[in-house]
Amino acid sequence: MDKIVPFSEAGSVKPEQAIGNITTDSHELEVASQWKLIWWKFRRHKVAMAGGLVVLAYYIVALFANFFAPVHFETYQETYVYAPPQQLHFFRDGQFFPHVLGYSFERDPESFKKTWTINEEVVIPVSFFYHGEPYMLWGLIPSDLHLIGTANPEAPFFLLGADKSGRDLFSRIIFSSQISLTVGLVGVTLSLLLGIIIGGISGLIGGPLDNGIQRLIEILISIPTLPLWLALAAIVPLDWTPLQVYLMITVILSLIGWTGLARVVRSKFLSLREEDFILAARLDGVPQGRMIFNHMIPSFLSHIIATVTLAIPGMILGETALSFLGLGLRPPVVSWGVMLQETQKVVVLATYPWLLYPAVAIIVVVLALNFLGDGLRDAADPY
Amino acid sequence: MWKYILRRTLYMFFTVWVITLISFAIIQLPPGDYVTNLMNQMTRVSGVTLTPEYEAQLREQYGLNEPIYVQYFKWMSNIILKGKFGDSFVYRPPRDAVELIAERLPVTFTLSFFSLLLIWVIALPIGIYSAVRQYSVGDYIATFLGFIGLAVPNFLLALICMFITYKYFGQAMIGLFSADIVDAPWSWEKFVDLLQHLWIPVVVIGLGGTAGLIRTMRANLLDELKKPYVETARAKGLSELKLLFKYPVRHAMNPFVSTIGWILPGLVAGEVVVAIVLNLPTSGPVLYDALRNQDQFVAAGFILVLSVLTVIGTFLSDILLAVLDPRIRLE
Amino acid sequence: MSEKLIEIKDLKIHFFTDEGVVRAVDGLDLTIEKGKTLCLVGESGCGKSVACRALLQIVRSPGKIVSGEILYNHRLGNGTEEIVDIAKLAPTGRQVRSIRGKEISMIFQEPMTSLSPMYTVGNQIIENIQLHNKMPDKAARELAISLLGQVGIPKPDRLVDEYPFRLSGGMRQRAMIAMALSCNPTLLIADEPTTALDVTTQANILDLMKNLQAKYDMSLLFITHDLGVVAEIADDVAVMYLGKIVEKSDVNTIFNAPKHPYTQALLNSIPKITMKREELDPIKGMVPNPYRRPGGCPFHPRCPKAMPECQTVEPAVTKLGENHFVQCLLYENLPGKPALVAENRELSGVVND
Amino acid sequence: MNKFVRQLMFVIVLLSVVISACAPATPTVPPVEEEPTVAPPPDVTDTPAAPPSEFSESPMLAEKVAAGDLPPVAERLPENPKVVKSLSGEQGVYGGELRTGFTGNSPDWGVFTFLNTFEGLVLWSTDFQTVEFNLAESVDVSPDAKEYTFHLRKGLKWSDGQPYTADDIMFYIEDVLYNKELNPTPGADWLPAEQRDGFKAEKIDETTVKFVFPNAYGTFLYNLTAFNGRYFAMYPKHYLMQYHKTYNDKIDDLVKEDGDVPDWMALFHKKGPDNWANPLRTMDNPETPVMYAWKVTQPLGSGTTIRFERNPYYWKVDEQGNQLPYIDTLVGTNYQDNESRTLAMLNGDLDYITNPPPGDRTLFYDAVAEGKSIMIKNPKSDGANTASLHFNQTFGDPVKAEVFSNLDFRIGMSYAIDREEIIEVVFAGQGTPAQIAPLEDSPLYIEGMDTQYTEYDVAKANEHLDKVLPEKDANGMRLGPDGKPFQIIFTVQNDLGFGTYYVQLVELLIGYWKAVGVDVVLSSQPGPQHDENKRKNLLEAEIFTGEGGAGITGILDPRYYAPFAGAGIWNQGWSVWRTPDPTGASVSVEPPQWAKDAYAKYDAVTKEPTLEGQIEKMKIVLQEAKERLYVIGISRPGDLYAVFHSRLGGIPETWYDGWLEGPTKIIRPEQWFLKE
Repeated sequence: MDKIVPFSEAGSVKPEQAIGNITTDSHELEVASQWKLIWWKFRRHKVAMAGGLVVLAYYIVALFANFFAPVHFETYQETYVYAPPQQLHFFRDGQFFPHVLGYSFERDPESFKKTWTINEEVVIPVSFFYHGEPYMLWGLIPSDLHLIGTANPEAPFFLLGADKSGRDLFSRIIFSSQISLTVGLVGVTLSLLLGIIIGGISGLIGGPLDNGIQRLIEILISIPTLPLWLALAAIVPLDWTPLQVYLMITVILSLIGWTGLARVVRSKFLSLREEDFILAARLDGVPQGRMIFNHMIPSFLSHIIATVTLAIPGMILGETALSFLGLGLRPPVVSWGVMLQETQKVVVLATYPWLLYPAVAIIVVVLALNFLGDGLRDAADPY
Repeated sequence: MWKYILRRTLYMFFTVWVITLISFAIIQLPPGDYVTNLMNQMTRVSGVTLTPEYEAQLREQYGLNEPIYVQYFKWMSNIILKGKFGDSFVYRPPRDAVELIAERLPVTFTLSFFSLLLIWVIALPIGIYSAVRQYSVGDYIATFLGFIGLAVPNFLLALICMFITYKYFGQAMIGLFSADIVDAPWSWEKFVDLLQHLWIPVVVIGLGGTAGLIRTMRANLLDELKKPYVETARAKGLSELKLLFKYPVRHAMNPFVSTIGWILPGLVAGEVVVAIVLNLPTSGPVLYDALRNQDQFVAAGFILVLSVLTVIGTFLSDILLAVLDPRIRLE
Repeated sequence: MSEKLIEIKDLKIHFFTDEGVVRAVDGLDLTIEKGKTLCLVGESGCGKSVACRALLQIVRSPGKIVSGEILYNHRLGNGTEEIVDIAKLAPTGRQVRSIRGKEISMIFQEPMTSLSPMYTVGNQIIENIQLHNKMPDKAARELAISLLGQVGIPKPDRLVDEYPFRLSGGMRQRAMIAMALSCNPTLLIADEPTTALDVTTQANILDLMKNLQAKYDMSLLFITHDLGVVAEIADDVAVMYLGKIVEKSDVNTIFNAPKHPYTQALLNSIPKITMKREELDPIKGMVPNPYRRPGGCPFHPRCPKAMPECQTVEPAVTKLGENHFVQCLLYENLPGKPALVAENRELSGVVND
Repeated sequence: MNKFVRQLMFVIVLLSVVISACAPATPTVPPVEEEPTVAPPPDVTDTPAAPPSEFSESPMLAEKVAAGDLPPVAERLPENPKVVKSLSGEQGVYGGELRTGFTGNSPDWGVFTFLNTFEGLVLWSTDFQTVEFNLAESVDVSPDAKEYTFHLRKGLKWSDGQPYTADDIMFYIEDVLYNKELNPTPGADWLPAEQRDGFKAEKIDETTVKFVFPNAYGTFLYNLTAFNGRYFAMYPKHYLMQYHKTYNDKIDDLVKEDGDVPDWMALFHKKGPDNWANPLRTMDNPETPVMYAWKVTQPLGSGTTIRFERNPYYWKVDEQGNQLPYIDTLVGTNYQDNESRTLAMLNGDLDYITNPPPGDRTLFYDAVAEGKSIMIKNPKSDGANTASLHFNQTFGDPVKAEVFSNLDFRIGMSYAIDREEIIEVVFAGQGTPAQIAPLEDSPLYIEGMDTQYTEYDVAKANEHLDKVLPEKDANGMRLGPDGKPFQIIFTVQNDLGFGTYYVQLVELLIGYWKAVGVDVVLSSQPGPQHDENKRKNLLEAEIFTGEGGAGITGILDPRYYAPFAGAGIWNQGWSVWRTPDPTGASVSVEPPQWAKDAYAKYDAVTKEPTLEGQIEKMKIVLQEAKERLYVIGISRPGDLYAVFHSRLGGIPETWYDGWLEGPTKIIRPEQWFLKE
């Protein structure tokens, strides 16, 4: 459950990774902007680069979900409940003609089990950039353009199969990314701010205040999160949508999730306090607040970014774990966690294995984010 | 040093006290109480409902009709004076919360221990390797393998493992003991049996934990590797391996030491999901059930115990760190 | 002239980074003579640290020795000597490791961080001792204590069990020296050992090193950018700029009759009692970007006496006198001196490119 | 077996019951074993059970008898032991252990409540058509249905060998039910509120007790047939009196001794069954003597298994006079999660599990196909419907309450539903569209009640809805009478053991209702949260079960046929008004006159002494229910499935499955056996 708490891994974020000792000998590099250096360093982590691209792709898909998804996630076809994935054929008798084949099922009278038979005759043409189901992009721009799909709404088009209500898994996975990739960000951001501010104050002012904050952190980290989730999940107002509920909980959790980062920031500040440019700023009588934001934060902004990148996969996985316990998002909201809830059954593994595709989506993005985060952190402090 | 320990101890007591407040509050947060749940449980299986009289009566019987602060006070005084954490409503005959928890702890510890072992065995070498050979193909492959475990939702991993054992080995690995031996007193056979069942949960929990450790180790080590003392040691003519382990690795270990204390509570909380899927008789599910059933003394007691474990753990690892790191010890 | 301990020939060390190749050391020729003290002088970034690390084969990646030789007169047990080319030895190989810390040892700039805070001073010295010669712990400890005594650490028998961070900078540096001496090496490399210390400590450390050098009869390669220190300690001086030796001679020549404009500039940049303050002029400009090193004579952008051809022609080594070499077009092809150039060429075996 | 035959059988059965019921003078429900007035269902052996003369017992017990630890079987059995026919026609054999699994740490509700409890005075016949005698061997009912005189079997014994007599029943009624300390307000599910005051029980002799009710109580016997009838064999006086203040004046010493309990009531509850909440304390205290077939030897406690052993004094035999049960021991294993239980069952680690999830059906059939040792039977649901859709007519917001109370609204909402599609998507094509109404083969069946408003007709839907919610906004969504946007929050409990498909179903409903301009949002809540909101009357609409289908279940569980009969939220506030909540936690709403009248009509049913009369009166109630369409139904349940290990014997081909029958109990676990 720890995974939910943003920055739970912040302890592992390490500064000072010099860029091979040439920089230490070179004046010119000191002139080069910090960001340029980070970029240079980052480029060396090939897998991180790849990860970055994957993550980018995910967010783009999420942003234009309506376009990438063949149909809306609520669209269902009652005759294709638990329909297995269709294979996408590109050629037919020699020439390029993307299509899928129609299929139909026999239901066993006793076990109610469906056996699907592909009908070679029924050829369903698949078109790219075609005009299908209309939608409002971001609730603003009316459009009906879809990347891939079949123009005929009656015909089955289930690249990744259909779920228990005959809804297209592929489309649902795409729409899920909208929630799964964003819902935790609020919490992450919040605990980020809290972590920096509180940690900063603690590190800058020190003394009894610092001591108090340390106690507070000690208390907060010793409270297991599972009970909190259970308690919070139960007390929300009835008329809240599942999304609001989940958001509320993540926010509240972020109120205790900042401790990890706060510790890092604090120690960072303690060391920074001694450094010349801060002293200088002090002597010039720069007010605390401005000092934090103009002088100190930039000096380690880079790890904060890395930390956030590493907090996101935690949040994605947290969402699935909570859905498993029935505490996370709930239908009709569609998220990867909600989709995986369907797969927690032996019968699914045995009979409808394609329902596991959301897991693949998760694994890929979590890996990508982790490598991205690692790369960023490696690049974080080139000096 | 002693002054330091004394101060820390005082803080510790304060922290624990605050935590008792919090944990009791958490239990009271959700609407309804154990009785509401009991009825709901009946409704769920049977559709039968309780008459209000019986509820009132039950509440009285369980002392749930008193105001919360009274309940808290009673709870605390029982803990302090009698060492009783309050009886469970759910488990019958009524058992003291801590007994229940304690009962499950040996298995939990065994599980945690082996998982931890696996985590370290996998993570440390990978971490060290990928730091020393930064940006090499090996680095990428190693870290990739290390992260896989993190990326797969653990309940799914657990379910899949279980299903595979059923599908391909004919026997699903469920629980931690074979049915025939589960009630037997601890014996060598039982232990062996345990080991045979243990691997799935250990792998599932372990793989989840490696990534974090790899990352920490890698980062810390990268950090240490360019410290001047490494160069000094190299200039002495030390062999690379010897050098690596005597200096940078040794230094890089310190951050772990400071987290050892949290590992157990962390695992107990983290293991809940896996334990539920794999049906493990560990303490995680006890906590989960207690919370679901609003079995308040068990739940509160559990949160308290976990938190206290964490606090003590933190305390111990700070001391340990002080022992290991002269800089802290001597300044 | 006295016998060579180490002869570096046309040493090239390049750093291969994604941003391009940095030629940190670019055709270095240098000779270290037995029992003498050679000072390697230059602004930071000129590659002197890299060069001296090459002597131990501990140049950090992405740095690589791309060409050149480091011929080391390796004294064998039977008193005879053999010449090994350190540049050719595998960086992690057994042979170079047997030289490190035993025959050639090194002390570093940062006494604060050059010793591990995790182990006692004694532990780290004893490690060095036992690494290179079989010695029971007891004896090794005794030796360590005596060494600490020799480097002037008070109550060595107690400090041997102290942790480095409990010692002052000076003490730490002394400990470092003790460690470096523990296998009485033939060459001690000191990479700016005093820069991080306050002036008085500096002086003490320098004296100490001078004495010890005499006592142990070892050569001393002393890297610094502080000409004051040089005057203090050096027999010979080599001035380095952007990976090349621009001028080399004995300490007096360098201070009294510097030839190379860079050397002159360096000397002018340090205050002298005799000078009025306005005469003091620092070198104009900065060390150029290592990725964009100037063609011709690398110093010409900053050179007060620069001539047009400096931008294109790379100067060769010119011998101006016994043990005085300079690399500058001003002194090349002087009327009536072609022979000298030629002679000195094969003498120092420079191959210009 | 052929469905038609079954229905035919039922009619015969019914007639016979009716005839016997309306016989003049003191009508007695015919003692079934002696001369069965009920034609036995074809899948049960036809031989009438002549009470066997000599008896045999399990080898396990025979040893003990030989060793002298136990009296011979003949002495342990009553004079007239209850004869149980084999339900599968096979002859049972002794021995073995039945392994079963349950989820959560709730062995009672998980499985054993059904497998091994509530031995009542009477119980349902295995075909769920008539009442069979159990602890009692006969009963006399007064014509006004106020007096019931039970004649117990002679020589019944508790599991410790002590006699079970009228005293035990009196102990329960006088010293437990009517003991002010143990039960501040005497209430039990067999004793309706209006019968409490003035109820009397009286011991005629050792084996005869007489119950006298203040008001006519014609459905009393049916109430005793299942779970509700459990009390009368739950309180062994000879054991419990030591923990009862009335009988032990030194009780306070015991309380101190125990240490854990505050007072004698708590001690009493700890030693014996305490109340509804966990009636099965007999599973927690091995000391407590029981009348059940098996007796707990190792309580679950905080462990993971619970074990039972056969009751040597169990008072039932098979037709050959073999003392039941056949199976020697039971073991129940606790599973955290349904999936691991399912796997264990597939593994063959278990012999029986209750309520396998509908979704796992294919899994088990596949296992059978793969030759795993699984046996699947198909019980019939006694339910009237797969689900009931409630709109809370007592809701706090007057605007919504008004709309929900409007018949046209409910009719419109019903027309809007594409039931055929739901059946295809959610119920794998099983079942037919229907409202909640008694099944066709039930004596309570009312023409048209099941089919009204079930066709999918958007036009009709709009027509009716327009009468209630004429105004629409720009997007064609209907506005409330107050002109404000009209949104219904539809609640679903997401942790119900049975309604696993509710969320999916409601997701579809929301789509249909949107199509007719009604804005409905889904709020899925865990049980506890739901219950709390329910008592606070905060739920607008929800989905729940569809009871009241088979036989006369409509009479016994009229929750969807008569107002304020509890369960379900369509009449939430009214139910509370009828049975007030002493804690005051629940919100009560005064019902309108018609509702009060409607309930009075139902009361009349229970007062009828004869089944015939009850059915007649109930039809009036149902007629009104039909007109008022209290709740909306979806479809008739398809056939269920139950899984057993194939080594299990004594399992019939089919049976009626439902709460009222006492699930599992109706297929007589005591006559299950393990084949070699």
